[in-house]
Amino acid sequence: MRKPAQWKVELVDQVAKEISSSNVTAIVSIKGLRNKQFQDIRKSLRGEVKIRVMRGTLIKKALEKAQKKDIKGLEQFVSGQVAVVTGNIGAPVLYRRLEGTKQRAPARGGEIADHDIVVEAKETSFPPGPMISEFQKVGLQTAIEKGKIVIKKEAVLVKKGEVITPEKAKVLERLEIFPLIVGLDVLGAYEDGIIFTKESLSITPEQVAADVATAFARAKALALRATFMVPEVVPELLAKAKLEADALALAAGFLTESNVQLFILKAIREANALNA
Amino acid sequence: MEYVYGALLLHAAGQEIDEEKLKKVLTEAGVQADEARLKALVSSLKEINIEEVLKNAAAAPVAAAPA
Amino acid sequence: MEYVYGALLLHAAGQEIDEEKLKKVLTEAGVQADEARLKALVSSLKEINIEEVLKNAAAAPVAAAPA
Amino acid sequence: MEYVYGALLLHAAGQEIDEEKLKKVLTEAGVQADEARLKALVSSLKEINIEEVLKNAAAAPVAAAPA
Amino acid sequence: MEYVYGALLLHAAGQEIDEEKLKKVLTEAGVQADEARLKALVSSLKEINIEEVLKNAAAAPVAAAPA
Amino acid sequence: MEYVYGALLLHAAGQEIDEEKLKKVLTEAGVQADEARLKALVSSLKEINIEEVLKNAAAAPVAAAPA
Amino acid sequence: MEYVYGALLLHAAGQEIDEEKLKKVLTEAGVQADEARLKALVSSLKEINIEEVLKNAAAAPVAAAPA
Repeated sequence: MRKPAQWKVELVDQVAKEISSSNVTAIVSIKGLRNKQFQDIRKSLRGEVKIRVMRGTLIKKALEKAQKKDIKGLEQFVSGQVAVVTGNIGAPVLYRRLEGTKQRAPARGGEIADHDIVVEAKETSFPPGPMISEFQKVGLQTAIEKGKIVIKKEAVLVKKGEVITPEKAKVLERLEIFPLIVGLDVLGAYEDGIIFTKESLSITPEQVAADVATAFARAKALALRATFMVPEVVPELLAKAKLEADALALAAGFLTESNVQLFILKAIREANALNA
Repeated sequence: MEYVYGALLLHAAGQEIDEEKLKKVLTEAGVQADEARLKALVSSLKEINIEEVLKNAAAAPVAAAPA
Repeated sequence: MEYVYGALLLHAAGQEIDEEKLKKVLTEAGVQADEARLKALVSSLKEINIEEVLKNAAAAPVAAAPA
Repeated sequence: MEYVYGALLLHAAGQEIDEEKLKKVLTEAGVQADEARLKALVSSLKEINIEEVLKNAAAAPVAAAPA
Repeated sequence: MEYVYGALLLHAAGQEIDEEKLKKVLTEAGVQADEARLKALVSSLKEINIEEVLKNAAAAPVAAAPA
Repeated sequence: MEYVYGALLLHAAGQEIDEEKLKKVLTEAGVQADEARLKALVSSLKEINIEEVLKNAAAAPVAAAPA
Repeated sequence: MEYVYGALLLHAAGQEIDEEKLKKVLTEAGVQADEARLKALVSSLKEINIEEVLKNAAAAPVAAAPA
């Protein structure tokens, strides 16, 4: 067997050391990411995390060498164009930071649309010229109005799941429609012996807040239904009793100092209704 | 509700609502007025500002009032 | 609204609402009833189902407060 | 509203609402019950379907109760 | 709801709501009061401005909810 | 609400809600569970279709999302 | 929702919500807690103001009133 190149050995050792000394390690996909964006992201995360783009086989070797319990569990995420991200923040926090770096990007052609790409009817900034035929070639209805190319009718240029052809990608870029979302896409992460899948990482504070509200509403409904007297439901029970008492007094024509207003209001409403 | 309608009629007519007047109006309408109820309504009304209630009537909905 | 309260009073008292009765009730309450308005109200009330209107009034929000 | 709450309490307890029982409950709560009012409420309640009234009152949503 | 009606009865009677009083009223109405529920309700009520809640209950938009 | 959250937790975990289990869960959360309240909640819940209540609660406008 | 119920139980019990405590509570309720979800939930909870969320949820009316 050929001895691996020295640089590879050094890189693997270095990354293994970084993983060993970090709180969190994530495998992220860099598919579709252009160099410029990658550099921007790296810059925005500088000081927080280290990003290493390397071949999958080397990542796996680094994972093997790293001094972390059960870190080999990350291997399952190493496939395709990936990078290793290490840092000293919690895995969910790392996930949210990386999600935050995602940006819209123009298609280059060859990508698969993950949603319907719609071109709206609108005036473009282009004067009459060769652009017209480019628009028409991809099936857009155009016209010339006031010296500008106008798209006459809204159209779904690429359906969800279809490949964005280079021609369409070019038109989309001209129209400043950026159908791709690119960035470091977390495939899996490791922290403290725990492997986080994308599913568990994608538990967001917003969603948790909504769940908390739902849980509370359910607890309240249950307490109300069980007439379980806790401060959260007692006001509602009181209000209910009050409304019941009001309704009963009205129905019984039982007029007292404390509810005469109810009767007056009722009479006013009736008079208004009759007067209408 | 007869008593209440009678009271509001007097109020709308700019009259002060007392038991005697209310009784007369009710009698004229064919209602045999009950002294206790007359008293209860008149004294209750003394404690509220009818104008205020009328003004607020648009805003304040009535609690599930049975017909 | 005097006329309407008077009409409601008669209705609640189980009386049929006619001009004569309504006029008497209003007069008793100190209102100088206008013949034309009496006629207008009585004839429009004949065309509606008062019970129905009152039932709906309980549920419906009050549109506009009388000043 | 003491009388009405007392009546509701008896109703919820599955008791028939009569003057004697209502008076006892009110007295226990420190209310000096007035015979005329007791009578008025009890006799009116006999003429209405309490369950029905409560059901409709409960159907009304209670908004924003302060925590 | 017996406990709640009982508490409001005491409140309307101007009494302070404590477990003993509430229990007596409930017992008088034929309810076998459960200590835990008594305690829970009384302690919850201590954290609440009852007047405020009742006032809001009347003001709360009933029925006529916007779609 | 500790007791109710505990009950919901047991329910969501597919457990039957009994006093013993609820007490254990509450104790684990640092709550000194009161026997009477445990009993009150557990017995009330036995009479309720929890799934039904939860379904309706979810339908209620919980929206009021935090900013 | 088990995790959320468990977290709210801890919150209502006045405990700080950490992974260890939440795991214990869930285990006691018979839930095999997943470490990753525990961690993700706890870290999300740190970023929201639970009290605020609960207050907003409390303002929303709950449909299911007791019968």
